Amino acid sequence: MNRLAVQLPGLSLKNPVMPASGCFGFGREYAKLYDLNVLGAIMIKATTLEPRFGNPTPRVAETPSGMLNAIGLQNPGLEKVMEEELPWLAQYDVPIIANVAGSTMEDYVEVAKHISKVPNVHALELNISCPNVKKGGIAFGTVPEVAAELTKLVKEVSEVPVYVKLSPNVTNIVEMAKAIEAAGADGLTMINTLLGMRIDVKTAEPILANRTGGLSGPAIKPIAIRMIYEVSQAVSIPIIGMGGIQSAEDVIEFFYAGASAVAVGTANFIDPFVCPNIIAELPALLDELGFDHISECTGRSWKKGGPTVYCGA
Amino acid sequence: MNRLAVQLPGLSLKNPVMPASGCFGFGREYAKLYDLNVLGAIMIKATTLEPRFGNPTPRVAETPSGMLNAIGLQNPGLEKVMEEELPWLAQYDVPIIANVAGSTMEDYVEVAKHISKVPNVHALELNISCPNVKKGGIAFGTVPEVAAELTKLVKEVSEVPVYVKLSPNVTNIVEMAKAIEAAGADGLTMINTLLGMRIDVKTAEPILANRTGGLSGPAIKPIAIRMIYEVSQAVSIPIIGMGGIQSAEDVIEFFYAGASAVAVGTANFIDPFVCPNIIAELPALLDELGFDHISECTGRSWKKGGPTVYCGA
Amino acid sequence: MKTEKMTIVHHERIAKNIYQIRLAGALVAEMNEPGQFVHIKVTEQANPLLRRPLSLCDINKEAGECTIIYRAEGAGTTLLAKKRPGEMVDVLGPLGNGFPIEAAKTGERALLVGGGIGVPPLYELAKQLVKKGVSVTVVLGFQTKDVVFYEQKFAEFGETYVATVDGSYGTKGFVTNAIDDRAISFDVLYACGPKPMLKALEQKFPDKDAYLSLEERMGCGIGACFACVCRVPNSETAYKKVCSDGPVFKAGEVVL
Amino acid sequence: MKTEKMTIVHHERIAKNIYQIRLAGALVAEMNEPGQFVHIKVTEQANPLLRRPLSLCDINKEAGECTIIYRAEGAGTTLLAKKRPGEMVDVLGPLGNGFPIEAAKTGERALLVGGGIGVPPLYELAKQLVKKGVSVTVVLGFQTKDVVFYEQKFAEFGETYVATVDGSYGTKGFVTNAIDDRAISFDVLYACGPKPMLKALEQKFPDKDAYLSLEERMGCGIGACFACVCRVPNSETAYKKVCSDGPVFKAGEVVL
Ligand SMILES: Cc1cc2nc3c(=O)[nH]c(=O)nc-3n(C[C@H](O)[C@H](O)[C@H](O)COP(=O)(O)OP(=O)(O)OC[C@H]3O[C@@H](n4cnc5c(N)ncnc54)[C@H](O)[C@@H]3O)c2cc1C
Ligand SMILES: Cc1cc2nc3c(=O)[nH]c(=O)nc-3n(C[C@H](O)[C@H](O)[C@H](O)COP(=O)(O)OP(=O)(O)OC[C@H]3O[C@@H](n4cnc5c(N)ncnc54)[C@H](O)[C@@H]3O)c2cc1C
Ligand SMILES: Cc1cc2nc3c(=O)[nH]c(=O)nc-3n(C[C@H](O)[C@H](O)[C@H](O)COP(=O)(O)O)c2cc1C
Ligand SMILES: Cc1cc2nc3c(=O)[nH]c(=O)nc-3n(C[C@H](O)[C@H](O)[C@H](O)COP(=O)(O)O)c2cc1C
Ligand code: FES
Ligand code: FES
Repeated sequence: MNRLAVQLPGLSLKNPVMPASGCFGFGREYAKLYDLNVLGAIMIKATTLEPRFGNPTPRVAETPSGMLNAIGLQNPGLEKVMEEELPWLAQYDVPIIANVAGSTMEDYVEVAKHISKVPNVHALELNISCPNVKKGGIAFGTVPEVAAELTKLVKEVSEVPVYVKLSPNVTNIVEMAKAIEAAGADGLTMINTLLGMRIDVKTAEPILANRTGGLSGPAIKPIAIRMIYEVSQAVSIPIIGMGGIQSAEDVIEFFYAGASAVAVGTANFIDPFVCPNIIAELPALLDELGFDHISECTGRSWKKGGPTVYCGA
Repeated sequence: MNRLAVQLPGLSLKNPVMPASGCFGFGREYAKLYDLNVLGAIMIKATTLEPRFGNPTPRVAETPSGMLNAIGLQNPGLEKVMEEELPWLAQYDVPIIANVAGSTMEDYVEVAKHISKVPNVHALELNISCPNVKKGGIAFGTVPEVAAELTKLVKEVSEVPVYVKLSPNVTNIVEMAKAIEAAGADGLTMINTLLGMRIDVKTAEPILANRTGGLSGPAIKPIAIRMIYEVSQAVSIPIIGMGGIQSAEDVIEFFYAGASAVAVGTANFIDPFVCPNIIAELPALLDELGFDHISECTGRSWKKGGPTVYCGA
Repeated sequence: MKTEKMTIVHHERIAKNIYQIRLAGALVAEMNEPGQFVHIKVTEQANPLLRRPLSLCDINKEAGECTIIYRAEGAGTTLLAKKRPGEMVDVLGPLGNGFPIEAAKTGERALLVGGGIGVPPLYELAKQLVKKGVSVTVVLGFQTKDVVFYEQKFAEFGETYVATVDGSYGTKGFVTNAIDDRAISFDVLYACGPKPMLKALEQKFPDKDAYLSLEERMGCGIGACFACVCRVPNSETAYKKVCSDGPVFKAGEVVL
Repeated sequence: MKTEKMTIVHHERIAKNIYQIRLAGALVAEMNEPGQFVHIKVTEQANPLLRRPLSLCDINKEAGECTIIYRAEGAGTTLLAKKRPGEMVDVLGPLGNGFPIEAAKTGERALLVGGGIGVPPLYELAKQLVKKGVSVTVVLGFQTKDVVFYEQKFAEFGETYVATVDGSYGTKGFVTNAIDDRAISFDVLYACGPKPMLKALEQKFPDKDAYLSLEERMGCGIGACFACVCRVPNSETAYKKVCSDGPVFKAGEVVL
């Protein structure tokens, strides 16, 4: 038995750890450092219909235990991603989750229709929550009805299961999740970044050229855990959790909260080997905690009546 | 000229630095460490109509560059605060901002009516955003109409200016701020804590007995800065800023974002002398940055056409 | 009570994950009561953010030094364990109210019971009691042999018994088993350790004069944040703060 | 390109807030091009979170050591400055594409222009050019006298001029003033420094073969995060990444 193997809609994962969208490009750089075949899946950089340059620089700023980014969805566009990036990734036996973004519903539908036909794309991840694009982005991810409609439209055209990525910048994340589930989403991924800002003390100017940006990294982990804890108890579709994961222990914490798989974002920048390292460490941690299989951990912080958890203390 | 003196509705502050509510009790403990007269003001612990014990322990948990708390508004109740705590604080020449909380509108009104009569209470701070109290707390701070109505009712009975403390756990902080301004608030304080959670990897149990808690400390600073930046451009009442402040530089960053004064919360636990230290360091920092008076810094990150800022690089 | 950057003069691993650190500084002059603690910041960075409460294990006024024993387990204590002599740590203290020496009269017998990392404060306590002429019996409980420490040091003050949960050293079982085995008699009980141990002692000796040191997660450590409260019997709202009213309470004073 | 915990073998302050650090490790075997950089994590904690990009200043293959010179200013570099010989730092590298030595032929003249913390990578460059038989002239610009460093070290390779903005040392003004003063002639220009300096040089010598090293805030440092892009002339969407396509670009290749 593979203790780390996880089955999710469209995704048969050898392990539940994957790099998060936007933090791994299309895999080429990390492929120089290690064999991508060790990964459970890869969430590629957001793809839009047309190529985008994104925001002016500086695009990143450091914050306490976190970072802000305002990349602005830079990507080579649907055509190039389909012609160059995805075929290159096909050399690896790793399912690809294509992160889809756009400024209008039609954009999303168009990208989803085409990219979901590529054989190594096993699922879509709708990026309705990127706080960096002024037009549309924010609204899709913060109004339940709009998110639901988008989900429905994309589901109609997609040839693979559709995961919707939730924005944490909302009053009621459970309401969002339920609306999206009702609209037919196959899974949720959460959380995207929190909207933040830093100002240079010397110049009084925002450090990011875009002024505001998305906060990621360990700083946001407690917020991600809380939201997954709430949402996983309210929906029955699986959750791929993310937000500040740096270690195998963090992965277990996300599972306990209610995740069925996880993505690692910012931590790739700090330790490019973080994904393979976590994957290698998980079995020993499962032993220590007394689990046979990682999926036993899902939702354990709120599931009643399960077997007593081993307590090391 | 006092370079740090700041005038706000009801508050004539010798400097703009004050301990944040809940992080300083009623001042007695810190009074053993330094002379409270150095402080710009003191925001006392939330006061409710009746005494409250609060939540079971553990009530705090550490997170990356932050902490969660779920104190649950423990306090001795209006009567004791008025009879014991405020008279004791009257020995200091420091204006008190009374943090008011409750489970119903009537609670708030009742507390506000009485506590605003105490001579050393120069302003009220309505805690509509504490995420720990299940009944009411969340709704007051997340529904603009409800927050506005509460503000109006409290304004009717309060003998001193009313500041409303915004919750960051909302989709649209500007909408909240505008509704509260329109309802007659004299100022805003922001931000309260973000709702978060941590789970113990060994036991799979949430670390906080209350399960979720409020995230504070440096981790939330970029979120506070962003929200103050947005709100200060949309309202014309002053903002007392807070969220992760640890240093004089942080204070300036909050001013640049749009704050007219600041409060220091969690940092008091790490360095009990942090408030007097920051106050002592501010004049030299103003010199270095080329400002005569700290209020020149307010909103500088978005105000156009001001004098060019000196750049040290 | 104040803050000071104290200098590490000695730092040593004395059992598995258990470290003994000796700190020098002016703060030592203020340290008097066994059972008091200090609140230590192990880094100047924002992470790990909070101070860590650790008990005074030995106070050496002449040398201007104090000793602390701690288990390196989480983020803060693991960082602390890496510090070398000559480096500084930021100490806030001394904090709280310790064990009352006056509760045991000269010539009386005191039983000191410690569990795991609850053992350290009993050392200064034993020292002060013996100095006063109180006769001391010590029972120490640990998980397993690897983490046993200070048995010999306590033996210098009085009879010392050890229990380990897994039986790998001393009596197999809990401190209560070790006490039963010997039928130890005493006038005053002092104890520090995990809550289940304190509860068991409170139930076992309902009529004795007993002083229990509690542990609770802390924010400020000085009484301002209400993080560390415990309930007072027969009241809905009454409370005590472990950090400033405790950590030592008379048995029955608070709800365990 | 890989990660390694390299050992600090030497660490020294060489001017106001300017430090020189020498690191030993197997990674040195992979370091070849002047102008390449490493990405350094100065703490195992989550704060400061990101790595810091710092240029290779000297590569000593025989000793298995490399030297870096940096200004201690922000959170990360201030922490780095506190590290002592014997301690380790986590290094990712070598990264990026450096200055092309082959652009200058044996016997030709190269002008090396550095500004502030853009000076360090020119040292390894000068070394390699001189070794190849290229004659080297060096112009270094600093804010003020206190932060001038490595003038003598460069003087070993060729004529070296210094400019300070406040005139407290060398020519008063910018590197361009120093160049004007001497009417320096050259075949190939190599420069590293703040963007305004690079722009001034690009405008001043539009027809020269020039190579400019850029700075940009970085996330990953390896080309994956799109943090560090710059625009390519005459295109709406074309871009280059400073970390993996640069940091050295031929003048005109990217929009400064
Ligand atoms: C009054 C008092 C005296 C103590 N004396 C000692 C002593 O002498 N020796 C010793 O080894 N330990 C002692 N402890 C326990 C010690 O404080 C914790 O083991 C330590 O804080 C854990 O920190 P960490 O970095 O290892 O763990 P982390 O898991 O990184 O800690 C995270 C947070 O939880 C808190 N925390 C975790 N465990 C505990 C705990 N058991 N009690 C209180 N807070 C906790 C930490 O202080 C920190 O805020 C004492 C606790 C108290 C309250
Ligand atoms: C390719 C390259 C080579 C460099 N080589 C050197 C060198 O040899 N010596 C040297 O002293 N400096 C060099 N720098 C600049 C150096 O990276 C920054 O000075 C340093 O990162 C600042 O870190 P800090 O901790 O002092 O500042 P902080 O203000 O704490 O930094 C916060 C964040 O901003 C980033 N940042 C701040 N300033 C800069 C900057 N000027 N350039 C890029 N990122 C910045 C940091 O990397 C960090 O992510 C180089 C930069 C680049 C891009
Ligand atoms: C530099 C950067 C770029 C990102 N780009 C995308 C993106 O294109 N699409 C997307 O859905 N999320 C994007 N994200 C968000 C991450 O996928 C992830 O949800 C978030 O960073 C939280 O995880 P982390 O804390 O592990 O980074 C980006 C994050 C970062 C830091
Ligand atoms: C332990 C603790 C208790 C708090 N209690 C209150 C409270 O009673 N009323 C209130 O309005 N805010 C309360 N807060 C929120 C703070 O006043 C402040 O808004 C928040 O912590 C952000 O600031 P900081 O990051 O500087 O702590 C509390 C925060 C902490 C950490
Ligand atoms: S720890 Fe703050 S009151 Fe005890
Ligand atoms: S720093 Fe990530 S692409 Fe250059």
